[in-house]
Amino acid sequence: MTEKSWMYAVLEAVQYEMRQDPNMLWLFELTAPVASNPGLPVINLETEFTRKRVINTGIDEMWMVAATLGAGLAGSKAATYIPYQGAAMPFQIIQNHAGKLRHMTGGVASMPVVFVMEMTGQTPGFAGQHSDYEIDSYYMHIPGVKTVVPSTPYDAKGMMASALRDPNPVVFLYPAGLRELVAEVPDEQYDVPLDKAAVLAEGTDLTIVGSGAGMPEILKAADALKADGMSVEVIDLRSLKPMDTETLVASVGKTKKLLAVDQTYYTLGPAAEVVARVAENVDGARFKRIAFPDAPPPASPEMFLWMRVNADHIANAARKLVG
Amino acid sequence: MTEKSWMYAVLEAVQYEMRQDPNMLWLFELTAPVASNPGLPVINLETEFTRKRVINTGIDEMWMVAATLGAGLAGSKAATYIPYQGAAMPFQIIQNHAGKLRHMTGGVASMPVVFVMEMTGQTPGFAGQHSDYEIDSYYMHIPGVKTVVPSTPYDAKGMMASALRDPNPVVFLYPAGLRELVAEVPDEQYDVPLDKAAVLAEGTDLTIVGSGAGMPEILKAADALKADGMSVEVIDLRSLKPMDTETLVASVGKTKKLLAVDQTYYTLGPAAEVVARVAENVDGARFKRIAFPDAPPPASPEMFLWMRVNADHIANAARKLVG
Amino acid sequence: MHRETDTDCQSSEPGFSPGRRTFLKISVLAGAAATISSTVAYAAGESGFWAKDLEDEQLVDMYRRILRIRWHERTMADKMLTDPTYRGYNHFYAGQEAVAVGICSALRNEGGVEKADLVYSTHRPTGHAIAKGIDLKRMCAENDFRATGLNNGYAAEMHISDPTIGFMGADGMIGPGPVIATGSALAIQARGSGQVVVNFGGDGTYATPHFHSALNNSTLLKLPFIYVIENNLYHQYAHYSLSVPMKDIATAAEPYGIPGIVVDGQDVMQVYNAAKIAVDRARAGEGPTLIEAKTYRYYNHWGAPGATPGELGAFGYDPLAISSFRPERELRAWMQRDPVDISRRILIDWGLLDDAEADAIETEVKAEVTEAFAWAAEQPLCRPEDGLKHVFVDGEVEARQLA
Amino acid sequence: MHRETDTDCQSSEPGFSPGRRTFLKISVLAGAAATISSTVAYAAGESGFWAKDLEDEQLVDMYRRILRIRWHERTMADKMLTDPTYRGYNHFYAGQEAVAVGICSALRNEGGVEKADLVYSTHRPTGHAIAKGIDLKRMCAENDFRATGLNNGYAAEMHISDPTIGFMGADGMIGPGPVIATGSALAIQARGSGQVVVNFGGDGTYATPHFHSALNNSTLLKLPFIYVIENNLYHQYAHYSLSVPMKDIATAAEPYGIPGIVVDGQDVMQVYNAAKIAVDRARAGEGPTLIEAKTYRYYNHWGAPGATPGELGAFGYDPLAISSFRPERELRAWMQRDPVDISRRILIDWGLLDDAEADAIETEVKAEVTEAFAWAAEQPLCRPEDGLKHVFVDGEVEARQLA
Ligand SMILES: Cc1ncc(C[n+]2csc(CCOP(=O)(O)OP(=O)(O)O)c2C)c(N)n1
Ligand SMILES: Cc1ncc(C[n+]2csc(CCOP(=O)(O)OP(=O)(O)O)c2C)c(N)n1
Ligand SMILES: [Mg+2]
Ligand SMILES: [Mg+2]
Repeated sequence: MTEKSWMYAVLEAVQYEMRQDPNMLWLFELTAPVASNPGLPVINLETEFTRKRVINTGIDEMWMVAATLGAGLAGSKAATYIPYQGAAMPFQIIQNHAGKLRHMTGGVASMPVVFVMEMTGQTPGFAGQHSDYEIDSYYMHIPGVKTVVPSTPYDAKGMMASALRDPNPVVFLYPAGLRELVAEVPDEQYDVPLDKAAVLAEGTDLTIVGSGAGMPEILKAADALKADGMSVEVIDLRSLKPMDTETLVASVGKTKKLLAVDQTYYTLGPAAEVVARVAENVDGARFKRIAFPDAPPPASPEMFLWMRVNADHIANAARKLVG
Repeated sequence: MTEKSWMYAVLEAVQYEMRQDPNMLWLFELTAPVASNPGLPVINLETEFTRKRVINTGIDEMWMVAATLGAGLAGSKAATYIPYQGAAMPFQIIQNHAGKLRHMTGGVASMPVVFVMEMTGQTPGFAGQHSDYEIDSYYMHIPGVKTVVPSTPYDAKGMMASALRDPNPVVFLYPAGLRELVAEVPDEQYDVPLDKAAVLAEGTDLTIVGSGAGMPEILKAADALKADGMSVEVIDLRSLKPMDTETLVASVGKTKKLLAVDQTYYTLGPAAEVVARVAENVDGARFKRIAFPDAPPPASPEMFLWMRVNADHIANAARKLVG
Repeated sequence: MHRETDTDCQSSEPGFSPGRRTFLKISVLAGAAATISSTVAYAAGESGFWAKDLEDEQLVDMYRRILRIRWHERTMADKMLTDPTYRGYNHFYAGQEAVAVGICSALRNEGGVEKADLVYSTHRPTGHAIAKGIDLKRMCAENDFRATGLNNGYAAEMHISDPTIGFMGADGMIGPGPVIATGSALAIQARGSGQVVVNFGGDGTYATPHFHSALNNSTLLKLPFIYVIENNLYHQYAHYSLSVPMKDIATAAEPYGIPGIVVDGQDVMQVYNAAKIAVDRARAGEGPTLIEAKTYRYYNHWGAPGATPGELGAFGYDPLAISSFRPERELRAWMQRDPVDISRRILIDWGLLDDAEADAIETEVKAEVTEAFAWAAEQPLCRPEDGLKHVFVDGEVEARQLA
Repeated sequence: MHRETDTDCQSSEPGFSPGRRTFLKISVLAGAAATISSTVAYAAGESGFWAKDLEDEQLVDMYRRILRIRWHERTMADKMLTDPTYRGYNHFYAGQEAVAVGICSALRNEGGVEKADLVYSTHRPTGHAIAKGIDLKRMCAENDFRATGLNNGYAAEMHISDPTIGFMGADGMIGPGPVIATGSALAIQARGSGQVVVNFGGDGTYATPHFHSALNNSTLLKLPFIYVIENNLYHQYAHYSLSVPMKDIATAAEPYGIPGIVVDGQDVMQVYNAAKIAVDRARAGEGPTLIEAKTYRYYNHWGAPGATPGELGAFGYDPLAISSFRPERELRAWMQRDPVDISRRILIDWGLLDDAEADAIETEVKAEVTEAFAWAAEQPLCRPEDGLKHVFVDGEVEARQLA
């Protein structure tokens, strides 16, 4: 057990699997699979496994994903890291091929592949294409791929291990805003399931549900609300698809109040699915959603920071819902 | 006022706008812009407006959409008809460019463009890529484009006219399963708004909400339920984005029961947004969703027809919800 | 944009096939492919005529597979035209048989995805599948939506696949297939398993953005990848000149610095020869090859509209074809260089078969095909609830259409 | 895959620029572009040396615009390095100025999207924007996130645009820009407005699937489209040989049957000449041209890491560059053929300016740039709520972050 950055923890999981499986491939574009961490050996997949297995490509994310899929179909485990700028380029390959091939072939196609899709760090100042946080919605509607989004270094490593061991295609959403988070992470390989939400805090007055890059602000808001005397249950979805309905329903069955939070745009963000699933299963509850407005992120930090959901927005919404 | 097929009615709207605007372009791939209707002149945009303005391309839907957008940016109105097989190919162009450019340029980019996105006819036997009905979800999350899906020849013509006159990019979803519907359609050009749901039947016991290719089965189910003595309100969303919350909330405020129906997969289909919006605004209501399972459509008609939502499924769900 | 109808293949003498020895001489002198196009630098003839080295048995088997495809086509067309209870369909391949068989004859067709050479097919897959050695009965059952079909009734024609023979499957989308195929080649290169990946694609695939991606990345990484373009002059209802600015798509290989071979797609020996050159190159680690086979399909784009039961080809216009018709004379001219006739004449000419033996093979194949369709028709239909399976490796998804 | 560092441009004598007359003779004899590469068929010299026909005023203006870009760069770099309160950023263009200015000098830069020639830019846009004639003050304000900026603070550097001068905007994505640009060319062709569309793209754009799409469709439709590849040898942190299998990207034009011109991107007159040929061809309805300008950027990919205040270029390694470093000597060798020096020497050599006049222009430009940054810094910041505007032409969207 050592303090590790998210980045390092994830690459540890990848390195372990690549050592186990001499055929496994890693495809990247600009983000070299290199990480260092105080007190630990530098991980450099490119030098350790050579350019035969670690492939640096041109700017063609469609190819990266298609090639990863093709490697899987040929019986080799493969994963690719798509930088956020290219995160929608391979959409059709995942939607129409990775997501459908197993079913369309009656179970015959094998696809032990992981698509690591970086999401922007939502850094102020970069605008539109470089500050959005929207691909969670697009990828979670696709049947036949598992779409997950960890929010802690521990989950990131464990879910990467699980994803690489899963025989199904996994879209592993990777919020760039979290990659410098540091936490205690075990040195050995371990699994975190790809279909279970995590209850991060238990409470009875209100359930707050979010995912990925939204979690740090939710936890901050929960602290503020607790200080106010509110008993808040906090759930991190972790897996967007399949979504863990049971955990959500059990929680709101108890609190009768659900605040669902998205970093992406309001309309048809993951929070819509959260609210809908609970509304179908819990009678007499009250619901609220907050999210980024249905607008692209503007460059100006003044505009952007006002629009992006933060701990104050969350705490205010919670107070309105409970009060 | 004449009986017209959906296909003919839509091309009438396009023909009218192309006659008004000598710069307007139409780009197509395999579906030639030709339609005939008993008692009416054949419409053939290609011969009427020549290959200068009506462009037949190779298999490159990404180009078709990007070129349409580029024409708009250069100040020419343009529209393209993307066949369902290619409906996800241009996704990134709509998501990252058409949807963001206006905002990213501080209002400077002009985009009087329409992307007609055909959806499959959900014909049994074709499987996966040729039977799915899923792009409504992908396209409705994008900010900065209006995403609409008519369900009648009348609305199809009126919404096409509105879309072509709208200075914003419009994703006009075109369910191939409806293109042979026939109904009374005015000969002159008229507008149907791009942001209003339609209440197709009024009732007090239950609200059923759907869209596009789902509407005919919903109407059939509503008839069966009425015959049972149930008072059913039926709403056709028509516009997925912006979604007409007001109409939905007013209806469920009255009926206190909402059945939301999707042709696409359950997880994060438009029905999730419908339920979530209503749940946020109407207390004490009851909710149900039915949809295609989270599985690609299989080829076998036996499997496929059982999975696709039909009038029986809808009526059964309504009875459970009300009973 | 050139718009003349391409008639090069037709200008050769119909069905002409010189004796084995003469043939060898011609191909060595002029290059087998060079009779088709002189613009392409890398003519098959440069490397000798490899078909001569095949075992007699293999050569006869090529003929048999061509016939198997042809009779599968004709039987299917007749069923679609005459049996209203038959629900299967096909994107017919008749006319192009020599391409699939010539290519697959240069491949390893056994051992699963880890040993066999891998073939990626298109929306027009049954010819490729048969050439690769698919189980005909189970394919017929699949195309008839049967639970015991090759893919349990989930796939039907446009998605059939059988990785055990390296047939990686049909794909209903135009564009992505070749790019996915390069990924298999990448895996093969990394693990050193010595396999080769072949992607079949129509002339329609040239215009897709994916075309560049497949060629560029396979070139940069020197992958064991062969892109076979079957240029049958039309993509759906449009002549290829509407989407291709050059006469020979093979010339698109030039800037990448990889060979682009134009080959007569009606002559299975010439196709084999081109394939052999590309396969040897790929296995030697020298990288990809683009092969363009000039060919023609005898039916319309999809199904059998315009065809007559018992007759080969669809001469009636396809009612769906609004903007671009295939002229009947063009079709008839191509049929004069029929791949079945050509392969039969070569084998007779080379002294491997006599007319009676060739006829006997045809009779056998017909019976085999008839039996496959009959077997398929008796197979059980799918259980509706099974549609919830095979989304993921384990388990089922929920029946969300039910409340 | 060729991996040698491309040093062709450096082998010419540093800063060499012959007298006007000699120059003309050389270019006519050898082809201006042919000094760069002999592999490209379509050398600029074939068509004469057009820069000679420019008015003196225009020639001096080219020099002024090159300087304006250069001093915008240097001022910005210094601000980023020394002023912790400054929030703007840049993808620096220094070293490539002659490309933007040479190209835009052959274009119509007024009249809005319906009359001006249209330029599509990249993630590295400020040089193109200045060359096209953008309002420097308002651009500086935009890059500083000000409400009165060119795009009201919504765009910042990576999305600046001003359609009134035909500057269609920067684009943060690599790939789609050129394809969108062909659509503008299509609209222009259909309405007969005689404009030309230029797309700037880096060597990194070659590997995108969109590259084929842009060239193929513009060729098929004979569009007035010019694709200018600024080959600065690197895409982000990788040498272009990692994604491009040929030495000259311009050769990729060959199979389409359109001209591919390689040009010395450090010499504004040669770039102008290539642009003039392509623009004339486009306006005459003869279709697209691919121009590859060999050039180099003096700073790292983004921002000013490795740079020193007051000094041109970033010689320190970029800490973000893990896999591919730009060797310091490579950079220094390119700086010996600096586009500012070359253009200045040409004008002095041609007798249009003397040293004092050239210095005076530089002083003026510096003052203009300083003033633009100062003006920008005084502009109001954006109102948060305005972020809800401009999603659609009318109205605002709802503030969904608030309950
Ligand atoms: C992305 C995409 N766009 C459109 C289609 C519709 N489509 C199916 S087959 C076809 C033509 C293919 O032509 P070609 O590649 O020449 O193959 P051929 O049919 O001639 O064998 C088209 C356009 C598709 N399947 N996928
Ligand atoms: C689709 C996409 N993938 C990745 C990136 C990240 N990215 C930004 S600039 C760049 C390199 C571009 O190189 P080049 O085209 O040569 O232009 P240069 O930076 O040299 O001017 C990359 C990979 C991006 N912006 N878009
Ligand atoms: Mg074809
Ligand atoms: Mg570059």
